[in-house]
Amino acid sequence: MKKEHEHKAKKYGMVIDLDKCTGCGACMVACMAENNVPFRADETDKLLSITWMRVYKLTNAMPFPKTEICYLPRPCMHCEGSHGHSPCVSVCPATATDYSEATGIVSQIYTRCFGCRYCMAACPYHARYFNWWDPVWPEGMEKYLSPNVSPRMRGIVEKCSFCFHRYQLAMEKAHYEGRHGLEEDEYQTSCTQACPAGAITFGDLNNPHHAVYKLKKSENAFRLLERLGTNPKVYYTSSRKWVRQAGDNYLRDEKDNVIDKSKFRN
Amino acid sequence: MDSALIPKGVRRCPLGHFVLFLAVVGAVLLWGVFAMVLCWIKGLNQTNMNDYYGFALWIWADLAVIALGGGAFFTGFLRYIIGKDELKNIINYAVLIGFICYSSALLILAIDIGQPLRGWFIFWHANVHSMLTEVAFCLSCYFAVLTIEYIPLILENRQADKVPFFHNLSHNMHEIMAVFAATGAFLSFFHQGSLGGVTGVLFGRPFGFREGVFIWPWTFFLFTWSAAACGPCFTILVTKITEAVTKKKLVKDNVIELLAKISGWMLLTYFVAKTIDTWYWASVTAPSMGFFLSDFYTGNPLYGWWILVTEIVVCGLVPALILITERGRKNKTSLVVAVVLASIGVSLNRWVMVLQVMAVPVMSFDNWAMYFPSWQEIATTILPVAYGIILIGISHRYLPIFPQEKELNPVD
Amino acid sequence: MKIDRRSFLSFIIGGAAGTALSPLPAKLTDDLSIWTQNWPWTPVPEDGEAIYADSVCTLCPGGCGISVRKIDDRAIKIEGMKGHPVNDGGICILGLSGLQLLYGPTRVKTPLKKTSNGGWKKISWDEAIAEVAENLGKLRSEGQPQALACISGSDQGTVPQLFRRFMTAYGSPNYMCVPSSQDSYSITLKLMQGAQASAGFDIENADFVLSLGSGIIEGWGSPVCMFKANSACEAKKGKVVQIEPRLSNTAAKADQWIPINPGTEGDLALGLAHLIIKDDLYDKDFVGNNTFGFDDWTDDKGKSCQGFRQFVLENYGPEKVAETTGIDADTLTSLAKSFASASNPVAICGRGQGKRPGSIHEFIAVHALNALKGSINRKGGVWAVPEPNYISWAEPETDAVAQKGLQTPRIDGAGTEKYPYTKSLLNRFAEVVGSEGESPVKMLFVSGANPCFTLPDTGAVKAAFENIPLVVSFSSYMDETAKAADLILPNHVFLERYEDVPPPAGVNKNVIGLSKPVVDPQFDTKHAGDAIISVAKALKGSVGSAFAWDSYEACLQETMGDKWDSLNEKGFVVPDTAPACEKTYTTPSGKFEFFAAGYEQVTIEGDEKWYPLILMPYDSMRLSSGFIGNPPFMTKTVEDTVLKGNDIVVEVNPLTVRESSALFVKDGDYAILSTPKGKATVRVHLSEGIMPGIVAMPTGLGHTAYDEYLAGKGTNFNELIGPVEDPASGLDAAWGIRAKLANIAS
Amino acid sequence: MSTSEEKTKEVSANADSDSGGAIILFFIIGFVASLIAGWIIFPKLLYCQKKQPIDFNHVLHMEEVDDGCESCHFFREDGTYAGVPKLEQCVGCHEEAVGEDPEEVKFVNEYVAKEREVPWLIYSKQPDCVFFSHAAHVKTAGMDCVTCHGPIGESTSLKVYEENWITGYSRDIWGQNMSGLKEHAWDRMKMDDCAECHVKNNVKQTSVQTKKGACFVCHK
Repeated sequence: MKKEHEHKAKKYGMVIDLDKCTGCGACMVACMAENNVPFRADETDKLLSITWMRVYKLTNAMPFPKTEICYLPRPCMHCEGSHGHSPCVSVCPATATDYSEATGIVSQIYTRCFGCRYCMAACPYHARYFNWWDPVWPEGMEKYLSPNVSPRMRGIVEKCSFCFHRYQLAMEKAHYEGRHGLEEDEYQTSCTQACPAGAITFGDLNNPHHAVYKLKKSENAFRLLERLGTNPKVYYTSSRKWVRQAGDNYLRDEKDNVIDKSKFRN
Repeated sequence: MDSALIPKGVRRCPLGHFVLFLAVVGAVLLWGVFAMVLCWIKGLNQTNMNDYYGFALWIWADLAVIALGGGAFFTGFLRYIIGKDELKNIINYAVLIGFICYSSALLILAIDIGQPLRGWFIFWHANVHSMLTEVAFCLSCYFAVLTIEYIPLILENRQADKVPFFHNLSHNMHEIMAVFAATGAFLSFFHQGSLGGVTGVLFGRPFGFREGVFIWPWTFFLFTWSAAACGPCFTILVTKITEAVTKKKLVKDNVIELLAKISGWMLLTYFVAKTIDTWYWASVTAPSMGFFLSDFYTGNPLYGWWILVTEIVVCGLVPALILITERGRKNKTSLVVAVVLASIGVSLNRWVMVLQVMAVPVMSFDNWAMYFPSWQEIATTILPVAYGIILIGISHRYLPIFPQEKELNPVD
Repeated sequence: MKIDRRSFLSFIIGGAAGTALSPLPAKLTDDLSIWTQNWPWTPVPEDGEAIYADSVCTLCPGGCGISVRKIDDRAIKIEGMKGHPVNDGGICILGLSGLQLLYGPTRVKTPLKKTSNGGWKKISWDEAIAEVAENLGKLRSEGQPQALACISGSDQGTVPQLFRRFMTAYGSPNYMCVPSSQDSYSITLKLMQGAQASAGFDIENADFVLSLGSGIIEGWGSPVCMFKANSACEAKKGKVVQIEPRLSNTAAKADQWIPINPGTEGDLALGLAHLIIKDDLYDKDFVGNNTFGFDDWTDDKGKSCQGFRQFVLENYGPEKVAETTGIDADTLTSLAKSFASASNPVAICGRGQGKRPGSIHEFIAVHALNALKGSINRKGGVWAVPEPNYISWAEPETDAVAQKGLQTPRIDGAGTEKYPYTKSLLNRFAEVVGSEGESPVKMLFVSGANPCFTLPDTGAVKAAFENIPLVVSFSSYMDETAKAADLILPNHVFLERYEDVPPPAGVNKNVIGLSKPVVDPQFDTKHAGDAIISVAKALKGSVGSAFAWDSYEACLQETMGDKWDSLNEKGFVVPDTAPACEKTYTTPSGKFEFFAAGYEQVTIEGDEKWYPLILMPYDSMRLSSGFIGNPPFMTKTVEDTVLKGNDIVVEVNPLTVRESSALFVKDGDYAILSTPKGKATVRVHLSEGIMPGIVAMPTGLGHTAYDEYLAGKGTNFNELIGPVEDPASGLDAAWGIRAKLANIAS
Repeated sequence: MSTSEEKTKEVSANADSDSGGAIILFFIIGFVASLIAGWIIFPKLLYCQKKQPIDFNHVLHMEEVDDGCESCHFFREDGTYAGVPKLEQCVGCHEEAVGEDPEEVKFVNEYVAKEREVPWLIYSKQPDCVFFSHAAHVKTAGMDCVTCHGPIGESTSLKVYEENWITGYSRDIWGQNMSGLKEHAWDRMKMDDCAECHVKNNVKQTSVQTKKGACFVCHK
């Protein structure tokens, strides 16, 4: 029984092809529109702007005209840490954030969270956002809010859930049809679906038949801040060395031989 | 007018002066209360915190007051467990300062959380893996202990003492105070430590993260140690300030010197431990995560090498050396300099372990984040100071806080 | 027994004990926290049945299929439609934000009439139609039907055509469309291929894309289609080379970015042609059999003329071109070689999103490159996509007044001898109308356009609008033009209305889409098609009888004929007629014609002495710079190196600052940006990704209308630039303007 | 030590002689009054009573339909649960009044004729943060409606709906018993009740933190 359960456990993850990402921002809006993310008149202070999915702009810091730019979309990494002890999950004093062994998703329960923000301090990716204000939609605009994701109140932390409600809805359909599991593509995140350049692939990292499994094993694959031991479930691929190096911190004397990252991977 | 309430055989300033004093400090207190109410009603957008600074001035204030309030547990520990009997002459004041510090910490926490009405979830839905849970439990328990330690003091008020029940209660509580002191010391060792653990366990933050033993990172022990070292210094400092304000000698020098000497040795050993910790972290822990020490102290307008030197040498080694030498602690000026430096040192350490952790960029493409508190944050942080001054004022006026006062200031 | 203090105390203690043993404390604590979990002011979206409704997005000319997720009768999310030939499930950032336009505060909720003090008065539709008809009637009775002008966002589709028909029946030639680089392309195709067509690029199947400043992944043409094509091209190891002075996103994603002196793109194309011809690398088969004017030739009168080959060999040697363009000769040579050695190379121009037309000479030079490699009407090349022909209404009958009016010359001079191929010249509008004196336009319709924001020299455009006695806007939103109008007849938003969607711009996809109502109209709005039909009917006479349809929907159904059913069901039809222009040229020679003279650069406005820098616009996917204003979600994604607070941020190379004597700024500092057309306070972002001497400013900001989420943010680039007339087409060819950056204090 | 004890006794003896009776009496008065307030008055004050717009007879309807509860409370094709029927379903039979019950007449006149949805008050309404899958419970786990909803199908009339003033919750979530004790599975619908059953049946006990149910099983 136990064995079968383990066999069925999924580990949802994402591979983002940075060569394809154009920095258009569709993933950010797809996420906001899907997840009832509020907005305010001035969102230019990015340290106060709730963007579960944020696209960072990286440069190689070379002078004109050798300058290069790379965009890097950053959802929640859904870190596994070691045995599910992601940086944020283990510190939450009220069990408002949790790691599920069945899906590998780091959940955030808005009604449990009491806003101590310890998890934000713990997350090196700044994937967690605090509701500094009450969410307010201009009159009439609350009509587009989705009932599948509950709007957050002021004073609590929120973050990307890998569109978990889509998993719930897909599972509900599966239950109704008498199935016990999901086909790989029944559950996709909103950003994956929207990306016009097709840069995001989402699926079960444990499934050797799924595209993500192959992609994460690519030569060019890397994860953000692997050295910290956060063990993230979002992989990136880039054919450019400087981009892969930007994914982590290296000491000066390491810079040249960091491409063999196998020692950082588990 | 209030002479009936004032302990026998001591002199106090006229009631008018005292009320004026209360009014002035009370105004500051009200300003803080106003800011606090604003934060509760309008939410934490009243602060300058942001998604990079989830922890900021308040958490620093929390950590700092608890460290400074550490005089209560450590003096209690020395008095009741180790048996340094002279310290009974300062223990009352240490307890009072501790009580003020801990109640302030709880108040600040109640403002700091985004959903104060759900604050009890930390107990009800506790996650035992979280350092903050440990902090919450120990903090509340120790606050209860401090309250129990403070109550007999209140009951010793001249009027209260007249009630036989209160008199006996107070007496009996004194009898068993050693038990509470022991409990308090035990709890304190833990929560001072777990406050250190709060940052030390953050393995996503190379600046704060420390290795350690079992579930406890080295900061766990360093925090307890530094609180034990600097808490009594703060007690001495407040005593000296009180003496200066009341223009009276309240505690005998030998008591102060004993405490100062112990603090000095604690501080010196802490300095050694902290240096080893810093060295190990700088040369092993941080590099394994891809960071040089210089990454943490350069490339930003505030957090430079000066902070490391100030914290460890200027506010660590220097006061330690002053306090362990007899001449140093016997000289009034150097003693005060030392306890001031030690208090600044521990506060600076807490600042670094909270604010600088937030400031240091971790992702290679991220930037240093700078922060300056809003007036609401400042007001609510000053609020406990005002409250503390008021409580000290009232306690000093009406309660026999300093057992040696009568002897040192005979009334003609 | 007396009740004293102790009894009272005892009562309290008893009460406390009792309370502690009652459910009150626990329940109250619990309920209070539950209250915070369900604060009445935090909205709770109502649940219901989830369904998807398919439609087509018309927020840009991209023509993407969309699936709108609905809960009961609320639209809650717009997604890309899977299997749609244009976007196959993909969707852009603007399309995703569409519901914020539908439900947003910027909607005009009822017909509005401007009051004498500048406020707005709600009026009924009957009043609105009657008012428009009355004024139109007056103008006609004065024998001045040509004093009515119309600005339409596009020329294609039934709604623009209904407006055009109205103008004809009414008797005014002054129907104008908002220009884009597609207009320049149409003229190019007309001149070189004789085709009445728009240009469609098959990027997907190209193996080498030479883009001269076109933002192929920044919204050029049909954005999502281009994104997908670009990804497909790269997946097949195709190469993209981006030529422009700024490291745009397209440049960043391209295999190679070559910065160029702006405005010299035509020279580069001819320089490459030189190298290709010199090394005999061109497609001899195509050039030999299908083109005219490559070799020297003799005209009818026996005069010998220089051919393209000789022309470029003589005039565009690599050294000279290297000097003009700032690209060194080696790079030019290798670029020419890569282009020529590719099997399906394609060259594309039209800067940024291609929203601005350009120099015809430049377009012709670039198109000549495609001809040299035979990349005309073939896989991976440029296709002349014939204009859609599904609208085949009988010409309206015109009465005497109309006929007389129609014979008056167009106010903008389009289609005259000087500019025979140009359909309309909206860039001349402000000048023609003027800011004072009697305006030749007495009444103006604006539909699907926001000229008071998108036209260059916006200040002059707004002044011209002031000078027109009656401006009628058909906008759904309170945009700048609606704000400047006297009457607003608000259109339904795209999610509330039927409308045909002509084939998407810039790609060779022959798809006709149908935009369908996904939700009921939210406010008292009316389809612009219905509004114009109603106005016509109210005018009666020949104008009224030109609009025999009962409603717009009836008109659309009749127009689509047998396509209607499948359109309505699938949301799109792919007409089986293949692009008709394949391999046929309707030029005088019957072949593709090269041009061998008269290539000249467009000189931008401003004196270098006073304005040492060049200000150029840049387009971004995150900023809608067309007639639709940025919805809040999009503005939220804008980086703080583009907009900070309400300040616009311009990009400048650090070298520009170092070499300037008037500018001492650090990254993020304020400066004054001035051009011959205007001044603005900006913040400076020092970026290595831009050529020294250039100031790059984002487009799409600086709205003065719309809501608090958009108005007052940044500066409108169009306020700082004026039009520069292209000598060949009359269209606006300004790609920038000379400018100065100075410290605020100085 | 002994002296102080004696003194205490003495003191209390003194007190007794004064007003000891009164003190105890007042203690009892306070104690009983607050118990009454907490157990009886407080619950009455906490909940407001609301009447359903139409009284509904489940028994009557159960006799008429073939499929039991699912005849009216059905699943949609995407597996979601439609819950309380919309007017659309009722109109199938009630285009006109079928009987003479005044409630039915009211229903037809007020709602059917005016095409207004009936604003039913849902006893088992869960807050917005809850994701509850009927399909998982009914289809996969094979549970009966009664397990959570109780024998509501055997009712001939709708009980009064009680709404918590503070939280807006239906009384049935906390349950009728103020102490929070329950007799039947359907007596309460708090999170702990869901969790209890999930633990018992080992449903998705995949939380790393608690080794119990992961949060995202039932929350959205």
